[in-house]
Amino acid sequence: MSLDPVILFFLLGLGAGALKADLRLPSAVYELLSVLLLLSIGMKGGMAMSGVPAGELVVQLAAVAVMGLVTGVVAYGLLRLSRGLARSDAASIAAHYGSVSVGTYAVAVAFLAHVGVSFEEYVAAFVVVLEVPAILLGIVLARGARPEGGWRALAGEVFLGKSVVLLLGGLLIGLIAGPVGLEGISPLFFDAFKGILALFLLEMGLVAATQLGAIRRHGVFVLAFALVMPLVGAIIGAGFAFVMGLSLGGALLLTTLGASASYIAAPAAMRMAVPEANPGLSLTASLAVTFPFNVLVGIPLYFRILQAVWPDAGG
Amino acid sequence: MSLDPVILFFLLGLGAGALKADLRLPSAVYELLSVLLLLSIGMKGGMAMSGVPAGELVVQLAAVAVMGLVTGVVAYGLLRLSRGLARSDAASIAAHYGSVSVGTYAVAVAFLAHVGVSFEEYVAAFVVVLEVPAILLGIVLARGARPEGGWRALAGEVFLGKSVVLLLGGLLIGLIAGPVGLEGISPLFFDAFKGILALFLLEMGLVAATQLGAIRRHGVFVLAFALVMPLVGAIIGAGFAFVMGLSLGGALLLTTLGASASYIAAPAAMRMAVPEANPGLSLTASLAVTFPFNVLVGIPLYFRILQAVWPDAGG
Amino acid sequence: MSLDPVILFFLLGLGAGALKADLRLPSAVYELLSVLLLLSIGMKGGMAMSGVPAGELVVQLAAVAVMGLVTGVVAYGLLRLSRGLARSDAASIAAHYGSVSVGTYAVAVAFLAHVGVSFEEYVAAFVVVLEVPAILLGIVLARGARPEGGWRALAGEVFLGKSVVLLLGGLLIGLIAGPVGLEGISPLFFDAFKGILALFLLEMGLVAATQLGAIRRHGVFVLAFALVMPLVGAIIGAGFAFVMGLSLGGALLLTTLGASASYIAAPAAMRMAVPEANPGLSLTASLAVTFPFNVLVGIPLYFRILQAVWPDAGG
Amino acid sequence: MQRKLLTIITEASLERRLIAGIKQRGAHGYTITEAYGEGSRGVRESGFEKAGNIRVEVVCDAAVAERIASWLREHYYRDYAMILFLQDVEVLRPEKF
Amino acid sequence: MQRKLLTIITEASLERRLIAGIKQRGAHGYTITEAYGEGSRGVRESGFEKAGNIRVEVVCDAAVAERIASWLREHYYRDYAMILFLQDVEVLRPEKF
Amino acid sequence: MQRKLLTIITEASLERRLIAGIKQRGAHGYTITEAYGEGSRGVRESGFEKAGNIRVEVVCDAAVAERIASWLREHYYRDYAMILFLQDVEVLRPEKF
Ligand SMILES: Nc1ncnc2c1ncn2[C@@H]1O[C@H](COP(=O)(O)O)[C@@H](O)[C@H]1O
Ligand SMILES: Nc1ncnc2c1ncn2[C@@H]1O[C@H](COP(=O)(O)O)[C@@H](O)[C@H]1O
Ligand SMILES: Nc1ncnc2c1ncn2[C@@H]1O[C@H](COP(=O)(O)O)[C@@H](O)[C@H]1O
Ligand code: NA
Ligand code: NA
Ligand code: NA
Repeated sequence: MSLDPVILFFLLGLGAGALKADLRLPSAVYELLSVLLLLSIGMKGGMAMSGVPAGELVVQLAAVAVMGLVTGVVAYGLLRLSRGLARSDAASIAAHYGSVSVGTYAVAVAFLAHVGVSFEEYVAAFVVVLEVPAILLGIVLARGARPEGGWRALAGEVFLGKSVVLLLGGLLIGLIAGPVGLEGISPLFFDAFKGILALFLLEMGLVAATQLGAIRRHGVFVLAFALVMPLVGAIIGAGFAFVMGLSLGGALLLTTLGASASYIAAPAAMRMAVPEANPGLSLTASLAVTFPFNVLVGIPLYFRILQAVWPDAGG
Repeated sequence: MSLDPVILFFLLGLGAGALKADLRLPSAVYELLSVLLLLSIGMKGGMAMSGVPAGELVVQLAAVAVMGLVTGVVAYGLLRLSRGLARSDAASIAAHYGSVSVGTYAVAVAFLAHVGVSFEEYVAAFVVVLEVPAILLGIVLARGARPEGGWRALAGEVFLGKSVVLLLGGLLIGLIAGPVGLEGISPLFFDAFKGILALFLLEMGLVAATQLGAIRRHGVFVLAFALVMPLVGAIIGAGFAFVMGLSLGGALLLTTLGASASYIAAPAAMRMAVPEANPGLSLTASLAVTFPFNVLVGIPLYFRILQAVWPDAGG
Repeated sequence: MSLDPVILFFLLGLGAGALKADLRLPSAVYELLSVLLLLSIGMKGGMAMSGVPAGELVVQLAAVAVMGLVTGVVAYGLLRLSRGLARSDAASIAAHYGSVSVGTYAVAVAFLAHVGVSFEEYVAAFVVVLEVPAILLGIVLARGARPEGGWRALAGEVFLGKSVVLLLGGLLIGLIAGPVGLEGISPLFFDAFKGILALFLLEMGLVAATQLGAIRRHGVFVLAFALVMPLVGAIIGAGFAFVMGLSLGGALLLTTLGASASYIAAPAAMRMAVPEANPGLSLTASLAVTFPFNVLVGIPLYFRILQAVWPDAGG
Repeated sequence: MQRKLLTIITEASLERRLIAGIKQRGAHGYTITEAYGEGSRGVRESGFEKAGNIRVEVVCDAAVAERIASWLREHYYRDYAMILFLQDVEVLRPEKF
Repeated sequence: MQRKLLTIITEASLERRLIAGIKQRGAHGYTITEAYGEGSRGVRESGFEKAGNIRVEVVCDAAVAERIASWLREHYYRDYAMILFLQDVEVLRPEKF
Repeated sequence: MQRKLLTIITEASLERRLIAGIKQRGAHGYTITEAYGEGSRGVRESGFEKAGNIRVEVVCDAAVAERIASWLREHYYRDYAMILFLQDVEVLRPEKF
């Protein structure tokens, strides 16, 4: 099983960043890439949803929302084992890990294409649903029912954040326009997808590298958590995938979502709603440890294990 | 007749903007998208021009220039009906409506592809010719023959503005290189065109939404004008299309051009040449009212009507 | 032999810039374009390298490194003919001309595709090797063995500059992933390549035009050098190509590399290592004179001559 | 005429709240530029989401500047990367500020 | 040595005329940063054509600052979004400014 | 409390060395914005590689400002496009700077 080239871009970014190479993608490029990724993942999910019975879909989406909460609670439980960690920090980190990373999801999709395993395309809709619940949970854990600025302002931060709006907007566009309608925009949004993902991972590698220095500062507990929690989240995700009867491909995606930690929606929301939590802590864990871990080690590992145990897998 | 997905992107932008979602495309992305759109529209026109007899083309381009002036004069006449509107404001708004919107044109082109109606590709050359005359007219109407800074400086603002340069440059490139020469750059400039238009419309939706608040401030007369003038301009455009003997597709495009109002070339030029005109007034009218109206309602409406009456139309 | 359309984009940029048109691509767009170009040139070289025996490749790369030094030394010799030019300036300009321009290389590749002549794809690897040696040479010529800030810091500037990192990174990715692995990212990195090059040349035309004014300031000697040195470099490049037994296509590329002058890696490195050299001098020469000369006149000229004399050429 | 120029450098994610709060405390305008930098809370760079800073300038009278500064001190100093400083400036149309 | 720092915040579309006018009135240099903001003429944001502001700084002597300011007051104040303010600054090479 | 605001406008390519040197001379922070402009070394614009300027602000005490300024004067004034100027500013938490 050879390495997917998008991973090589991530490694290039990581290496260039670690060596302090004079290479920086302007923030406008990052914005463009992330907008394209979010929209196309959303649209893929939307196109696929039209084929699925509405009742079944609602049940699955509800299950997935529960999964986000479960992952968040488990993460919080693990984090509270440390005496040194403030409650607000534990809650904020838990929100990150209960929520999901769209970049990690995209890598898992590319991985499945690479190994030639199909999946339920509507899993993309799960990404949208998984983003939000754990963030709300984290706020409640940190501040009871009193987020900074009030729930109204907070709802704005959470539901009107870039990633939710673009994923949901893409979903609706995909649902309404369908595959035939979207044919015209497919060169940019679907054919170029993997190239865009490659550039995005180059940038994420550069960003992760600048965060690497911070790991030391934040101590061994957070580092350990950022390596262990993906495995725990993966198990939760795989469990839900099994109960929901997903195929091997779909199971890998839900497992990866469980294992992944948010670095777009959750940081933005927690910064506003739980300002006393240290944003460096959660971002370093999710971006500099868990993201590389999942991309480089986690996804292939989860796949091997699932392949060995999954009902519908050939192996 | 289903909705073209690019319209859905515009609605997404409009909705996200109205809800004050945390979604902004950096100006560099907007610049990139608009440069790509202008160049590819220009090149399409240029490629098509080589097939048209030069004499006929010159006549048609001259007719189209007259059309721009006519539309501008009619707009000015309508605007002068209001007592509250300063002469400079009327002149500036008239310049916007006599000139044209490249984004609206692109949506009409996508619409024709969507409904499977062909058109004279060289109509793209009309876009270039239509941009300028009404702007010069507006300056004369506002200040007689004395624009701020003198005609020399002004010519620079008008003819050396981004949209004229790129449309005209694209035209020349298309004319010189021809379809075979441009094959190599077709993935970026032609295949990806519709996806780029979709992103551009997402951004335009966001921008239009931020302007919506200004409508109220500018009063009901300007709002009414911005809704009525497209219909008037459409009639003028359709009339010229009829006289010029265009096909149904070409007629829709010229009608749409007549109905559309400039939001790139005209604002830039009027700001410099007629600074006493309120730029908010004209931009709100053209961007927040007329643009959405044409994109969402106008184009399909014009098409239905033309389809019913046009000589060469099947319907 | 008709004009390649990418050249038309360069002329458009040059014209728009000379007329002071209101057209500027944001620096973020320039960054994106140059990152894409560097990565895809690197990857093409890497993919091709896997087919070449390692031993032969090492010999060729070593020969090419020598070629960079030879070109730099010859350039320095020519420049020292002028009494008015400080030693540091001569050394800095020599470094630019011994190093190479990736943009010029890309135009030559497009030229070969346009005229339908094939080439050894692994020549892209030469670009990486040619970038560095002349820069180091220039520093030694200017300051003996004592660059500003010390060699350590300098090595960082040179080897960890954007162009070396991306070319080398692309090379490794291409080598590891191979053509099959890179299929998924080919729409963005390979199919869109020529369109991206066209936009890049538009921008380079705009930049070159702003530098044109500076030519006058820098006197006729530098201008003459910037026109003569490409021819000298071309001869050196063609000589090495002959000795190395390249095909007509490969020879054109190496000739062009010899003729080209760096405007990314060399300026950045010389600014830091030889600050007393006037950066305007070298940049104007390489960007405003040599680059346009090669793109508009040089490449077709070198091709004609090579075609007439090259062993394997049909003509 | 003399007015105060209050400059605030802080996290980009605070932008909306800052603008609302500044206006509420009597400022008639503000100007923002994107910035990056380093301080007691480490390096803050743009390039990834809202990791960068904004540099907000407010020209106003001393009382408004004082109100804004103490609001910021109470609500944001503890939890956000933020500095602010105050200068005297001469303006041409003092009634604007 | 004391010099004046004149800061002008205005519409991006004025950039060329501003630069020409500033130099004509004796300034030896200027620095521009992109900005956005709000004032009496409403919100001005970049992101669409030249809808944003520029922030122009000129270090110069008092006479030049005065000349530039009164030129701007006469020609641009009425019709353009614009503010300006003046400060004292200490420079190292006064002969440059 | 009074502190100094030192503003340095110079070539973007100097950024890393500048930051290192500033911190080494006792500054506790800095803020950078991207800029372009013109001076004795001609027009400097971004848009192509690192052709633009950066505008670096350091809030610090007078001694640190002096140290930084004289370091810049000795090492960079001759060969790089650079200006700097100094102002008094009032800060709220003087112990930070
Ligand atoms: N001494 C300083 N001089 C200039 N800017 C500073 C200074 N200290 C902090 N800053 C800026 O203010 C931001 C927040 O500072 P802090 O809260 O100390 O992390 C930093 O990211 C810098 O942009
Ligand atoms: N009180 C203020 N403080 C800081 N910046 C201001 C202020 N008033 C206006 N501005 C800036 O100056 C621009 C033009 O102001 P105005 O002409 O009042 O609309 C605004 O867009 C702001 O960027
Ligand atoms: N008089 C001035 N006022 C404001 N900024 C200046 C002035 N002179 C120079 N600058 C800025 O400092 C940079 C370097 O100046 P110089 O070394 O004189 O070329 C210029 O590119 C401008 O951005
Ligand atoms: Na998760
Ligand atoms: Na019109
Ligand atoms: Na060379």
